[in-house]
Amino acid sequence: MTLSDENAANIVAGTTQDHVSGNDSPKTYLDSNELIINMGPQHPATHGVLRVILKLDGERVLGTECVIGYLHRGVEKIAENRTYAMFNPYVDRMDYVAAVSNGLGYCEAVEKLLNVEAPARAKYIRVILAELNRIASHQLWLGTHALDIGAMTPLFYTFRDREEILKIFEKYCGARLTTHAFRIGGCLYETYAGFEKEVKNFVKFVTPKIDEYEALLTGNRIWMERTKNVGVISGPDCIALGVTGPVLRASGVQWDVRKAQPYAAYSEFEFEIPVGTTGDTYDRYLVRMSEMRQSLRIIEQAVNGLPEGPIMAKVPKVIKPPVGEIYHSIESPKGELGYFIVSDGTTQPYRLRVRPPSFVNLQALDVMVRGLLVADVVAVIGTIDIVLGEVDR
Amino acid sequence: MVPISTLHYLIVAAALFVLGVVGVLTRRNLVVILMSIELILNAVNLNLVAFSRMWGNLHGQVFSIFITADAAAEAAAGLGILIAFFRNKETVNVDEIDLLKW
Amino acid sequence: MNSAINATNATMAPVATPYFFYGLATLAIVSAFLVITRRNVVHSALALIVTLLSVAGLYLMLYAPFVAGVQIIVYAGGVMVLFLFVIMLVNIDRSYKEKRFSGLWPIGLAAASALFTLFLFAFIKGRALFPDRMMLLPESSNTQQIAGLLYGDAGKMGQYTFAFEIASLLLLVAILAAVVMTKKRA
Amino acid sequence: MPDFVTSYLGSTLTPGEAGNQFWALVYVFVIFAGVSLAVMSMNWLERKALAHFQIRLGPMRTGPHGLLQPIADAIKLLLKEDIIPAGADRFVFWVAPLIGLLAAFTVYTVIPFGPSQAVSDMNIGILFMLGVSSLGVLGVVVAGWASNSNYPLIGALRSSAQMVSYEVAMGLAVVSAILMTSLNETGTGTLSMIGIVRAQQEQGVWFIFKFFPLGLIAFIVFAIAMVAETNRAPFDMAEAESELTAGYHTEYSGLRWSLFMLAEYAAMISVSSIAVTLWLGGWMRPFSRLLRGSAWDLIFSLFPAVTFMGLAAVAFVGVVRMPRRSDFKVQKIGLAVFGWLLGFIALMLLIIAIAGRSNGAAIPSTVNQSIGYIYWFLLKVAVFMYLFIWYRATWPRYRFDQLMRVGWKVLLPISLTVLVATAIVGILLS
Amino acid sequence: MARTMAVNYGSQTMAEEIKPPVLLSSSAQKTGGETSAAKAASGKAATAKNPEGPVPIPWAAPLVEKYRSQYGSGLEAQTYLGQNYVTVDSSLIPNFLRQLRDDEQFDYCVDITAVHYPKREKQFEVIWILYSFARNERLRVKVHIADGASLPSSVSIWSSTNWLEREVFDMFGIQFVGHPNMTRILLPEGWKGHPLRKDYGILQQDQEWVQINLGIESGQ
Repeated sequence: MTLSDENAANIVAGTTQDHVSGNDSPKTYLDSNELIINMGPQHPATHGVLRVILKLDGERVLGTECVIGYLHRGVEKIAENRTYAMFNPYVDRMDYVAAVSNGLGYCEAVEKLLNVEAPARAKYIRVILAELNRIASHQLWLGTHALDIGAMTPLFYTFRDREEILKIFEKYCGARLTTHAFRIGGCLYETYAGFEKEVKNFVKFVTPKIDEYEALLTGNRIWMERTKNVGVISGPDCIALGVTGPVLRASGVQWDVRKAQPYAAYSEFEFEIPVGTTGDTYDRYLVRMSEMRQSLRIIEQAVNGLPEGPIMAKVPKVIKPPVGEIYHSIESPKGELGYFIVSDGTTQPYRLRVRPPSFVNLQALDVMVRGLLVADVVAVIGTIDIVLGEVDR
Repeated sequence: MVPISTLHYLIVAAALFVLGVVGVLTRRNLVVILMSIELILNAVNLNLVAFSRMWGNLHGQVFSIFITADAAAEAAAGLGILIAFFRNKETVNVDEIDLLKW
Repeated sequence: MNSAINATNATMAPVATPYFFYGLATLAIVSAFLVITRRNVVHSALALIVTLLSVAGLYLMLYAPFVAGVQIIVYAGGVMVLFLFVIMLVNIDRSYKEKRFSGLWPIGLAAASALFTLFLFAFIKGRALFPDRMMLLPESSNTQQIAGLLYGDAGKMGQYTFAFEIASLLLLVAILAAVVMTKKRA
Repeated sequence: MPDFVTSYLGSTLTPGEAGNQFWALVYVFVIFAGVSLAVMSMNWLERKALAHFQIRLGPMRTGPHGLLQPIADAIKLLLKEDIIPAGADRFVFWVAPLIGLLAAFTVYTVIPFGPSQAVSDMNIGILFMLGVSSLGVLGVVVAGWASNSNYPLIGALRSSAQMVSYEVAMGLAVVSAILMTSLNETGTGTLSMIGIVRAQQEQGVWFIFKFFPLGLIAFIVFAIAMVAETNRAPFDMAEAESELTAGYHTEYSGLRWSLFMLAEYAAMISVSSIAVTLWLGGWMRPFSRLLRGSAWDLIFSLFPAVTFMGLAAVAFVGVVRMPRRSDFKVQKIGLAVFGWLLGFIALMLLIIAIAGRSNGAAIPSTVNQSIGYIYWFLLKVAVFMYLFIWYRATWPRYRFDQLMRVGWKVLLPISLTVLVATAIVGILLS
Repeated sequence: MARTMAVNYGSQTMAEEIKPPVLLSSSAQKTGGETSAAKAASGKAATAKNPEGPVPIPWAAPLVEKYRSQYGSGLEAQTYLGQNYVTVDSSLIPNFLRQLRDDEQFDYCVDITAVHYPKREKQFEVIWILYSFARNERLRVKVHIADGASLPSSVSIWSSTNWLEREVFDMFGIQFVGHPNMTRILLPEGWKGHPLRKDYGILQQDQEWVQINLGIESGQ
């Protein structure tokens, strides 16, 4: 569906009738011509500056077109003009609700290119922080998703508990959101005094809280009616569309980069990959809820087994990876986050490509919302869990 | 002041009736014509209730309830026809609804 | 006849009945006039609502509270909402540009005036036919008595029970008709 | 004092029935002021309660614990620019909120706060209430149309479709309660609001417990339908900001918008009053059959005073718990004054409750009784108001098609079944 | 000629090839256009000394053997740091990718991206990053194409490539023939140039925008 300028102008004005539908006879809108409605970029439920153009038959969605790029900052171009270390903070600005994961992926990719390995303790710290961040990201997702569907209260509960995670981040590295927690070769900061205790306390604190969220939503009839069989996508469809992360797992594909191609210290921990069956919005919700629990499990193991030792590998002061290229991907809260780095042997990446999970997952929106009602679009946008900073980069 | 008698009500009802008739005969918009019919039915209702008061029994009121039910049915069916017309002819103008088929 | 009214006034003392009557009657007729003259259909509908409510007021003055209640619920709350719905569904923009009245409006107006003259003539000539009296109707048991007529009382079938059932059938048919006619053709 | 003032105090008729125009006018003014005040305090209460549900504090700055927030809001709304969109139908745009407001307030004429504490007791009371409250739909439709904008129009059509659909289930639930009033010696029921409560009094049971579980089911159907009828969560399509349409009052601002809100809250109170009257025994105190005797009467007549004492205590606790800082001084004083005011009311109620016991006392016992009636009625309504807030904090929003489905395919059959069952059980028992 | 280059693209050639900064700065001097990218790159080039590191080694696997026998010299398989990639001739593209999906179970196209080497004759290297769930294995497919040349779209093979190809077009200007909607995705419709090309100057773009939209000489 392409839009002419005239159509676009109409869309901005609100609604318009689509006369491209192939009906020869002039018909009125009562007779269900296609209606084009614009959602966003200024819309409370599009989680930022996503603009979705909906093609409707009455209330039913015939098709969508996403217009993205409102938050495009040219991260990949910036990377070509910064040294490896200088670019590290920039990745935090992509998926800003899961900055730790972004940094983890980037640092590991460069380490791989440099052929160095972070020390065990650094890997454990990385795992702890990344999993904490996964919980924080899922909590933020849950709050906003529930708010989209009309449940106000979970938002406040999740933000209260996410605050505890941010406090740990703040104590660890001084920042709450864009943490810049890791460095190439390990971690810059040693854990602060009482870190382990605080993380353990957090695990104890948040476990009943997750049950609390579930008490509000899981068995709630309205919640079930709004999410069950809404936005269904099958496993093969997910794979064809490149959808990863909880969305893929909710469709019954048990695949997680942490298990399939373990990075950091994930091979040392026991955890399960929760999968759904039907691939609807409710399953995605359940998968994310149990993912939070699995993350807590990993955190507990990591904190209990946190090894002593250095936290920084031997990395030259000026990072100059040898000529070559590397693709490295991790399981971010949204899905597979990959970095493809081409080095020409200088201090700056010759080419740095980010494989953003949100961007690829958002493609599935069209498949998911076809045939649903307009109100479901909001629920489906929420359930894909996109962050526009990552979609647009 | 003159006490209000049945005749007063009858005159009001007659005025409403005639206004309804004028609406049906002169307006072109089908919606307004249907509304004018409601006016006529109301005038009749008013007559019936006034007579009911005059004779001191409730038969008139019962009849007015029947007419109200009838008016509701008429409105539902009439507006259904109107929507069907509008869907096919894109008009609610009675002057343009003059074909036996479309 | 005066005595009948006075007898009514003795038990229940409505405030200045004639003023209320004239007020409501004027309101009803003026808004009925607006119904048939307004170019904008929504304005017509609003005016019709005012007419219906004033007529409901007149029913109350005639000691027919149940009919007044039915008038408010069915007409103002139901039928008029339906009308407004339909007006909003059909595009009324065109009606602004069109002529309001049909080409035959002088004939229609003349016929209607003749009718009104006939009515007045009948009223004046037949004054004697309408006995100038007001019977006192029991207001407090109005609903019960209507129910007696409609549904029967003390095990007996009411006078209008059969008619009532027919009316409900009529409504059912109307509902079906409306649904069938407005349904999209597949 | 003139006779028309005092005669009512001892009478068992409503001012409307007795033709007492003075007291009827007094009631009209009291109800108008009272409902406006109730809406304002409801506004405050909703924000505070919702905030505490959501581990927030809610308004805290305007007055002690934000008590002056509704006043500040009212001033803000009055001073806001009154925008009429270009291309809007100015007259209809102007008149639409008034229709809603009129419908919401007219209903109060027949609400019985006590056996004689109502403007009038209409023979067709409940019919009148349902009819007039259904006029509110007109205000909604017309507001959406007059805004000359697509979203309000769609929102208005949705809201009104919702209100009209739920009216059906609501009406049928009401009919099953009315049917219960006819279960007496004469076999005639009543549509009068006061008559309905009297019937519960005579049968010695609130209709919610009548023919268990029929009365309860009818009550639940009504309780669901009334939430939908007032466009409140989880049926608040009008406020579904995260969805396509923001509702019929999208284009309204300032005073006009506040009139819609006033109408919405007034409608909430009035439908709660219907529920209380029909199923929860109206002004009757709980256990009026079980716990009888003058001792129990005394205890229950102390309830109003105790309630106000409790409120005063809460206020004083609030004063004590405020930080000991100089910048809280004004707030402390304000809250203390508020507490003393509540305490004073409590004292007055206590005096009336004690002194109004005997018939020969300076205060007629009817005053004492009417305070009891009004107190119990308002307490029951307040429970419903709290439920409205609770719903909003707990539940997600229904989708529009689901909402219609619930109305037509769930509530309507249930209420029809309950109606038929009530009739059959009633015939079998009589 | 082109084919041999592609085939010979090995360790040594790569080390030589990847010195775009030198070329860039010289070309920049030639044209007189000073792009910030070129400037930065030339500054870097002075100190750039290729550090020693692992080099790609030929990758021998049944998969490679199978397709080498089919396509012969049009296919070169290598592995670097344990990551395998296959460089193929652009003429093989839709068929080879389809075979990878259908016969080798590479059912998930992770990413498509490109790298710009302005010095080379075939300036662009387009890379498909594939993953096979069944084999738990990643594979990169590389193609070299010249500026202005186009590639067949692989949307019919993996629907995930829809937006990814659009992004490559947006950033590099590489057309994918047969794509349902080959338009810009991240940048606005009227954008000039393709930003991730090495010769794309941010400063120029910026100044042009300022001159057109604000009517001033320079935004700097």
